[in-house]
Amino acid sequence: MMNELLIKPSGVAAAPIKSVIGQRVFARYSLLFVLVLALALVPILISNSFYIAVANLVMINAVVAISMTLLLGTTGQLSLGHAGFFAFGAYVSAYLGGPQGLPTLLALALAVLGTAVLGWCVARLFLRLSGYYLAVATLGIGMMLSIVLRNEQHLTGGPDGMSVVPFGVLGFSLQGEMVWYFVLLFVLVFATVGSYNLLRSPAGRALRTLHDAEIAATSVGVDVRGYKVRVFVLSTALTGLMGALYAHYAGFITPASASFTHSVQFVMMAVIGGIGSVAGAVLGAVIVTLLPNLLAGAAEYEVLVVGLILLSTVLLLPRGMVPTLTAWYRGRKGRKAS
Amino acid sequence: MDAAFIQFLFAGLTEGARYALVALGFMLVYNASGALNFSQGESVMLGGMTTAVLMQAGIPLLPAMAAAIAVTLAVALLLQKLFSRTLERSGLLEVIIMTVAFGMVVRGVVHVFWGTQTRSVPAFSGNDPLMIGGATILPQVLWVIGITVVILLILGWFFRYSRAGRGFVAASLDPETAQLMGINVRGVLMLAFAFAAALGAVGGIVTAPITYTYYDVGVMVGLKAVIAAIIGGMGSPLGAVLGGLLIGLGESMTAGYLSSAYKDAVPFLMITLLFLVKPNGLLGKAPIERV
Amino acid sequence: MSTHLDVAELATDRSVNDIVRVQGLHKHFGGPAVLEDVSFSLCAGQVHSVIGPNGAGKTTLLNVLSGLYQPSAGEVFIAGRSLARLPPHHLAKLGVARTFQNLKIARNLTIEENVLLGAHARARAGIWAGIFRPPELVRRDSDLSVRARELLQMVGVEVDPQTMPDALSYGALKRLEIARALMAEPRLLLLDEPAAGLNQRETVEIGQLIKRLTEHNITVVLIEHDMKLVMGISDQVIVLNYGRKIAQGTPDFVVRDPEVVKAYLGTNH
Amino acid sequence: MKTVEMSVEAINAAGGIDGRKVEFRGYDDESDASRANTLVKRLIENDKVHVIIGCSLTGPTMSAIPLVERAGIPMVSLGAGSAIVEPVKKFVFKTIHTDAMVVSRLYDHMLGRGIKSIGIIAGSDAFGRSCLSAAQKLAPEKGVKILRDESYNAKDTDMTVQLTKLRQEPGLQAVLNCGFGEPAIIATKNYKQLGITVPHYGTHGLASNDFVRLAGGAAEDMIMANVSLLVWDQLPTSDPQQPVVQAYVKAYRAKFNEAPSFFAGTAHDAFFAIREAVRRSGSIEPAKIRDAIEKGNDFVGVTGHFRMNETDHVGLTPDSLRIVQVKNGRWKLVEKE
Repeated sequence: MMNELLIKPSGVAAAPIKSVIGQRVFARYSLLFVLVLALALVPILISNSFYIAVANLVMINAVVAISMTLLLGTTGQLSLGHAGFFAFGAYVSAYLGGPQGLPTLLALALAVLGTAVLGWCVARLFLRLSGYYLAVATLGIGMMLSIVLRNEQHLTGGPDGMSVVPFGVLGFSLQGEMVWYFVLLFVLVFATVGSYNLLRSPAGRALRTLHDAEIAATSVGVDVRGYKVRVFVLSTALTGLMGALYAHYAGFITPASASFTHSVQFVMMAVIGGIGSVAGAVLGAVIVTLLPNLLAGAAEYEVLVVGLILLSTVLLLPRGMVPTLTAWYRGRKGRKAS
Repeated sequence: MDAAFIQFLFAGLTEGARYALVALGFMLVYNASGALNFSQGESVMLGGMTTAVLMQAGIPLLPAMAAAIAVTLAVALLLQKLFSRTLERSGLLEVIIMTVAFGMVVRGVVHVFWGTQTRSVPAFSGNDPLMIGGATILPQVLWVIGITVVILLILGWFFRYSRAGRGFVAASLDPETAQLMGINVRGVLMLAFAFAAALGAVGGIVTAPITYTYYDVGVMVGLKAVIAAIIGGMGSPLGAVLGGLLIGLGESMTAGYLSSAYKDAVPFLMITLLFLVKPNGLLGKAPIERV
Repeated sequence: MSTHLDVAELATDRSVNDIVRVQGLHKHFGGPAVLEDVSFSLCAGQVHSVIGPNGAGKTTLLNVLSGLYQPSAGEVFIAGRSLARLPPHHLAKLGVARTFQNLKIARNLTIEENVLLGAHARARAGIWAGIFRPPELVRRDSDLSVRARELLQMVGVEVDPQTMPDALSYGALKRLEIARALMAEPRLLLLDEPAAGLNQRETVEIGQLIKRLTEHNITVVLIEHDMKLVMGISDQVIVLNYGRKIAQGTPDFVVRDPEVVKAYLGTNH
Repeated sequence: MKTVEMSVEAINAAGGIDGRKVEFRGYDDESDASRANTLVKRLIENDKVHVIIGCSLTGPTMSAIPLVERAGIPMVSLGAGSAIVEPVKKFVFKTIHTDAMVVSRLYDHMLGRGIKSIGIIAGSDAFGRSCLSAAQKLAPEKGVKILRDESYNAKDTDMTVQLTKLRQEPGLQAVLNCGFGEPAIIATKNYKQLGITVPHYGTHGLASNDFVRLAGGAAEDMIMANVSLLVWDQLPTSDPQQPVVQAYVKAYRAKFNEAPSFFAGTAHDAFFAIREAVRRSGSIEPAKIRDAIEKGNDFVGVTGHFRMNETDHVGLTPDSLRIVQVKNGRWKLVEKE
């Protein structure tokens, strides 16, 4: 109605706009397709299964980093307790699949559900807090979880940790780095495409607005609190899923997985690569996961090096690596064109 | 009061004093900038570690202390530069991350140069316990409590009566007006960082004979102190002290009468419960929401 | 598309003539009252300006009308619906859209996305839909994006919509906000100082734009300091002074009101 | 790690094991279980090692066990926890007494002195928990009564509260400290500070020279069970371990100019066990090394006399633990009671 009334519809202008969008989408997906194909070939080309193991860790961390990006990069909520949710998913799945003898697929599903419910409770209780308060509240939740994990020995094996049964689907047990590589690659691709879609969807626009224009969002009908709760639950559930997968993959978990340091690592992954950028989260996960392995011979430098990288990212590339590089690349292309 | 209770009380006060000193540091920086310095706990570590290292090299207590405070101050002033820059260019979120990273760098440097081993600082006046109400107390505990009280009195006097202190309060209440009135707001932030660092360093030094010191001693203290500051109502000096003492006492009483295994959960449980009933802390004021 | 049709029907239905009804509105923030016993009705499809000296409570009134503030006392009806205990984000569903005096633009969204945000209520904005991106969402979103570009052209923002809003001038950002509000297809549009910071030519253009909106049954509530603009395009003017309504009527009528001259124009001369 | 490096150098200098040079890859797991898990993967898959020494703590060892079992690489752990070898895992060995042995030895010493009712203060970390549960399991067998157990966390700085509660227990005759590191030192200090007079027992986790130095006078009179390494100069010449220990300490001192910790001693024995196994089997195939470690290993190490078999992957007995006591800031061997 308004279309016709307010201005004359410019049919000529409308058509090219659509096709431009179509082209761009195609270009993006084809790039992704090539990338996935290349990644799928990696284990065939590399026979050293230690590298595959590192790749698996990277992928697990990358998905958690993406879940962090969904939170931090959209609504700007900082969680310093994501390791708690990771460990919660891990332990629930380990406990239900191990001592309780549930099928691991069911255990995994319940673990994700449980983490989502926990995330929902935390969100309902604390999301009205903003800034530091949310960070400290999540920190508190994470800390308490890790203390409980350490002390409830009969459930969690205490500080020694507990071993976890291998993941089985339809009588087929997932074991070996190679099998896990493909499982995790699938999860990573799904998470990447899903969050990429989400971020540029109407819901994603609403979420990203909450970072610095909450009131504008409210005025156009965005249920600010509802979206914050939903994205928090989504993020925690995804983290819980990765925790559960990690537990079955590694075959062993300890309360250290819920530690504050681990939470900070997740934040770092999301920040170094670029707050709000899915590709940045993946890059951040790669860096943060590989560093300790590169420094394995000189572990005493690790805290320093990791700290320096994070510090210089925040100071020198405040938007993170990927967005800064993209902007630089675009700028160069722009200059060349003109 | 039975002897055990007094014993728990002193244990709680000693821990609480340390949390309170660091919480004050959080609060000073928050008041001057509206942002939190998550590496505040490292000043405790730096103070204690530097003193311990210097004393092991044969330097007497007082010069070692002075040098330790100087080192901590120097690090804090460097941090302040980065802090202001991040706050101006980016935002609160980036400041949190920057200070966490800065803390890692400080820990990392200490780790590389001084290693991970535990170090000790000798007690100021011997290790022979005193008997108080049937409880046995180390003289160092009295030093900790005494020095904390003295520091609090000095701070109280400074903010209430000295010119610089009043300027500080004015600037934290209303930075723009204060600037118009000729108060150097940047200087105020520097002062806040200096005070915060000195408080942490002193806290680290006086408690080192009791708690020992090692490269990551500051992490837990920092986390608990930020909780203390929030419990007290961020921005209120009295609240920070109160929060620190409450956490210290809460921990020791929980260990004494409930479960020592769950003692560490106390501050986190306290803050979670507090957030549910009084999100602005005990002595904090609710911000007025304006569009 | 159902809301779209509803709006169209309601807007042509002349029985709902008073789109806004305010009764005995009080608002205070713990201190002295910012608004005191304000009552008025606004006729649909007209431009209504709210004027008054600084601190008269104009923006507070706008915040109450857009549901961001709850009244301390009194009632507000929009299209016959009371706003009491209505969450602020529901106002958009009633057809209320607004702009802000000190811009509220999402800096991490592109210009186009900022405008698209206005259509939040009409878009498929569920989280799951966002993740799985069904073809229907894609189709609807690309329709919306065509519309967003048209609106940008209409308000005169003529840079690449894919760029970030940082690139825009202050005046262009103001117009971007108007485009965002129009994207919501409102029947009540609240504009908070749209001409502030604009040059002479831009102000005239904005005036023409606002006037054109009423031709399509959009009711405009305008807060503005530019008297020439207000007098030129308003059908009705409400004058506030120290939180009280001191006059309401046509521009000509209001200007002649002695109390208005004393309280408002008098202080200016 | 230094010990292993030293032994590797010595062996290679002497022409290797049967002419095979030993290559060594060492990583620091920072006592973190998931880190250990990755590093062990790296050792197995990337560095293609034939045998692994470590990890030095129970938690990290436990996290690595599924990996070595799957890969069939023998691992000789230096972790104290009983869980490592109970139940026996095919490829997992260790060259350090289990905490159960240490506790059992201490219980014997207590009973010898007429102590039947004790209190325990334990760290909430893996070491403390494992030690505590061993103590709880053994108590009824030995006829010792645990009146109360208290715990402390890794970053705790004050244990007077926990110790006060132990002191209040009527009939308390001794306190066993199941912990290591800073908190255990603080607990020891607090113990003296509170003026608790009943004997204070510690496990091998505390038996190091650093501990005595850091605890200052507070460690005086504390009784522990530990390997002979600490009192290497006090061993009687009749003792079969005496020459082994002396040779090791002297070599270590000469190289690093410091006294070896008991951890270093266990690493020495682990290396020795592997060296012997390779020599006897004449093979570097992991499976063969494993079999050789399990069968026929019978040697006197720094830690004790090892005799491993199918059901015992430690091969030590409590006998090789010495009761030592801190006297005038030095470790003193307590004669057999």
